[in-house]
Amino acid sequence: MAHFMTLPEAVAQNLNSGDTAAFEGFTHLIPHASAHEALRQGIKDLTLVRMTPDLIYDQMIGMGAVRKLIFSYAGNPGVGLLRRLRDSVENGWPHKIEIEEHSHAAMANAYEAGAAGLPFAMLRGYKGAELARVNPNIKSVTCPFTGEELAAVPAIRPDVTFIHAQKADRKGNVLVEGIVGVQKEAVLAAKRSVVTVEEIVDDLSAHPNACVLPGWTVTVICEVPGGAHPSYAHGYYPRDNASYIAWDRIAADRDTFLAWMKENVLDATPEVFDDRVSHLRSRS
Amino acid sequence: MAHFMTLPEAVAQNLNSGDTAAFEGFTHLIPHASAHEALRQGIKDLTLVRMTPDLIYDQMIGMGAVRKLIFSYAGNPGVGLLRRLRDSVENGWPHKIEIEEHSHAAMANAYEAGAAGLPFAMLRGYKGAELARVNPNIKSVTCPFTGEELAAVPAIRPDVTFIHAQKADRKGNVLVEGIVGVQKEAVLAAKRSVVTVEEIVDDLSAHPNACVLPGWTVTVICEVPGGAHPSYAHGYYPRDNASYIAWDRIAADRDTFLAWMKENVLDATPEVFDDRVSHLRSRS
Amino acid sequence: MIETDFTPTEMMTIAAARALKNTDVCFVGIGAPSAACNIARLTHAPDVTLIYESGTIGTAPSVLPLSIGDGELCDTAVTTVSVPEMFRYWLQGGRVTVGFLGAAQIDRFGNINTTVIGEYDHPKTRLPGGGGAPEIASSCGEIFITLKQSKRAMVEKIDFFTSFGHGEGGDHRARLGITTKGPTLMVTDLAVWRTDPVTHEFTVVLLHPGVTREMVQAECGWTVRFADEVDETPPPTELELTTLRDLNARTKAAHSGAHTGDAA
Amino acid sequence: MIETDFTPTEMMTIAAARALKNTDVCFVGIGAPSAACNIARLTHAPDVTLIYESGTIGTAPSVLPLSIGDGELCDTAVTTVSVPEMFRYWLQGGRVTVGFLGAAQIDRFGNINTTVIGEYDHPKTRLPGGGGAPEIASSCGEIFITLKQSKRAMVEKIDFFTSFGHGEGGDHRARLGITTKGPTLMVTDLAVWRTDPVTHEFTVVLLHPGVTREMVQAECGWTVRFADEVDETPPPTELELTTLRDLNARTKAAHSGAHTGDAA
Repeated sequence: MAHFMTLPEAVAQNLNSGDTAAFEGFTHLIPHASAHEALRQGIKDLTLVRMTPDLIYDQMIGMGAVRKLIFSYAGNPGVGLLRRLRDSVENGWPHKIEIEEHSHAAMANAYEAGAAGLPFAMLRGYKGAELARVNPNIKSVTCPFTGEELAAVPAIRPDVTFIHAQKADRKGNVLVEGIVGVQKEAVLAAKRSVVTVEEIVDDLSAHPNACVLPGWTVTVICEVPGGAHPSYAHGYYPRDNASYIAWDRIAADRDTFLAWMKENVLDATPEVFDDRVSHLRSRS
Repeated sequence: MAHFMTLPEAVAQNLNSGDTAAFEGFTHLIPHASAHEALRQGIKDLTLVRMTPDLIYDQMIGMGAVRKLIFSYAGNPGVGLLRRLRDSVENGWPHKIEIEEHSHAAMANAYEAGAAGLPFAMLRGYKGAELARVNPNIKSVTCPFTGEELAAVPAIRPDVTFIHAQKADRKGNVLVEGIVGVQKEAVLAAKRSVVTVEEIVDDLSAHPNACVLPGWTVTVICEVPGGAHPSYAHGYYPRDNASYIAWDRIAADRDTFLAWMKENVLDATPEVFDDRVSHLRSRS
Repeated sequence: MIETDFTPTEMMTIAAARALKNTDVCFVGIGAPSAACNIARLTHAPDVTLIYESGTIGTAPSVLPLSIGDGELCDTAVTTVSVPEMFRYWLQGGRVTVGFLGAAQIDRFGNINTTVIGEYDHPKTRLPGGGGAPEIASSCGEIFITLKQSKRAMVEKIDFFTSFGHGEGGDHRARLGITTKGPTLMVTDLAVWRTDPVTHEFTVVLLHPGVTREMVQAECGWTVRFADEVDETPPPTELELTTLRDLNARTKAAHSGAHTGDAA
Repeated sequence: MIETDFTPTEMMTIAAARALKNTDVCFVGIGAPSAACNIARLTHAPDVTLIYESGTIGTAPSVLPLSIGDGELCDTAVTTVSVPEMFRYWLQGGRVTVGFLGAAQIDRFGNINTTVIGEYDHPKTRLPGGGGAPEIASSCGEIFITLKQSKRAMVEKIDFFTSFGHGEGGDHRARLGITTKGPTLMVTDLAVWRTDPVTHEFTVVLLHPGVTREMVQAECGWTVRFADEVDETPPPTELELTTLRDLNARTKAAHSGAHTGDAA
């Protein structure tokens, strides 16, 4: 059964240096507050998993918290490249991270296989694609009925998954609505899970077929309003596109980056997220 | 894009003798009206696919329309066995049908693989289970990462799938709510699909993550209110349990069965279903 | 308060219900288990999570469903998922602590047959088949079984291995690479049976009030093994019995409904 | 009415939009394709189905999304599915008629690189990676590509095969067992290119108004092949141009918003 606690407590109890961790979110509901808390607690040597590493992974890589990245698309969506990731991969600053790279289809299937308790996922994928040459975790299986060869990738099973969701009820049942991404799979595939939510309510009032994680599948719930900012929480506040655009400039320079991180992450608290979305709520 | 037509037209244009057909529904939303129309049109030699063959497949088997059955649980839920199925398998009346038998997990995965365009499904299944001995379509694959052996079954790809749903809008988008079973997969896995609905509306008013089949994935929509009876349509009318209980007596005797089929199916029309649920609507 | 006036079936359902813990996640098999699971929920285990294979998770029906997909299961569930998701994420995903099964035919090692009586290709009686049972038996943390005793049901050798219990006993399960516990408990209308930790044979540990060893053997097709110490099953409490009878009465009223007769 | 005052980018977007039919189901790649796909929807193809990899199916945004997962894509969609379902049922399921991709680097056979400039292990520039592209390229009925021409983007040899077009040309695609058509169309800011049916090399079939063969060659890293008959791309109609400019204006207004500056 999910426990309710503060985000600092949740991170301290569930994320260890050296862990394989997923902070999932597909554009929507990206768990920024959780990632920032992990940085404040000085967690290091992480293997980070995510289909779409964006600002938070750029930040964690730039702060030297990451040993390895497993991913399929590393960009600032609609804006450009991830400059801290580039600096690590191209120049080794602050150190060179290890990379395991897949396609979206393979990552989505690998999470799905993790949730389904399977050791691997299969897909009709990577045909003619060169990732299969550089990633030894892309293998194949043969259909025992047709002889067709299909791609195979290991299931993703994080030590801990962090997601942000709209609501939880007092029994810890979690509702995710809108663009649901791969969050349900990322939680079900993980050994532990921390879910930050916009609010805790008496009744989820969820559609019977909505994306709901029952409380007993979740380790911890933390109420962190605004915790996805500058990503968005459908029904609460829109995406702060201007902050995504601004990030490109902040991340372009190491000193600017470090100063920004000190001011906005290291010296901040989870409570600041509520303020950061206050001007956006009216546009939701 | 889905075409709108009457159920007799839809069956005439989409179901041929010799086809592999799925009339899916997992207790909820079983497409009774479509199955009855298929019997009226004298379609024969069908390979019927379904996880839970119940009354309609019992009826189709008893009427001699079925060559082969692919299934995982053949019972009258909560009532007993399927007596027409038994009479065929045990006594060859009206003829002996061929059987391909799976577990629910395998059938659900096989539909899922069909919807996903894969040639087969894999699952951790059939361990120690004797179906693997009697069904040559249960094979295995080996995980290329862990060496674990997993069960493999061919994907299900029906020539045509029939389902019943709550609503369609005028563009043919279909909404299924409540116990959604394997209907989405059964439609997406099939070459053609016929969807009967309780009503056609201007706006589905569907939750963003509800089970919706876009109009371009469906071949035909037919408005047949009550078309699931004595199964139910969540939000429209409840399950007519008394009719399920009564079926056990009707199906127990060949002559009683044939007389019932003549009166209630062969001499009936799709329009009678609306009447059959009229007394149930108030209980919904 | 202890009741003394109850039927063997009531005792069976209540004894089975007691085996579920408040923290269990239980996959409810079709038939007999449904009553036991819901009595557990309505008495000592209000937070037990009941899952039906129709996709309903955390359901809390006020009447017992006739089918495993009645509308009330969905209306009262925490969430309702598709059937492929049910079998992939929830059952195969290893999230279910207890699978609760009935049985048409069972042997002393908890192997179950619900497929055929007689030969598979030429059956004397064609039963419904396995449904969810083959993977419930291998994927759930452990398996509880409940059925009414009879020599027809409890046999020396089952006709077909629909779902695997402990096979030939001993470490047969482990030899097949199955990592879950398999059948650990059987509750009949006469007794409570636990699996021997070594041989994995069902062993009577409790006799229901008024039941003798001879009565258990008379309704069982194999030579019954009894534990060194066999106690008496605590009789139903007033709460248990009232809860069960109320549930059965609500269920009967709900399912009898006006019979339409003209369509099935 | 025909407009004569338009930019090469506007011509590119409009020419790309024209390639989509009203009955197409289009998987919209990140970046440049989004504008073309939505202009198609807002002009001649109102019923075109646009799918974004974020899970939104049949979406109809009033402004262009900055990301492929902006909220309006969900608000206006027929349905929104999970990302695993998107890649399994919808893309791999073979339901998408056209995959519309951009490209950081492309060769004459429609092979695309969005992974690295330089060596994979020691890249000069680390690009975002493939995202959905590897399987979009193999699973969609055919592939349309749109990009602004430059010698940096259109190269003799790409640094990395992120997604496979026609490989070395000819029947290379079929030899790998890929049954879909692959790239059939490329629309740049200077020309419209079709794939040669035999060599599968991109061939200029239309030059945008005012563009010469020399201008196309000047911004292309390989020796450009021209069709036997090269026509002029019909210039934008007033409707097309107005629709595009309105869309761009709405988009700009929506994305600029008040900059918070204190959190990203």
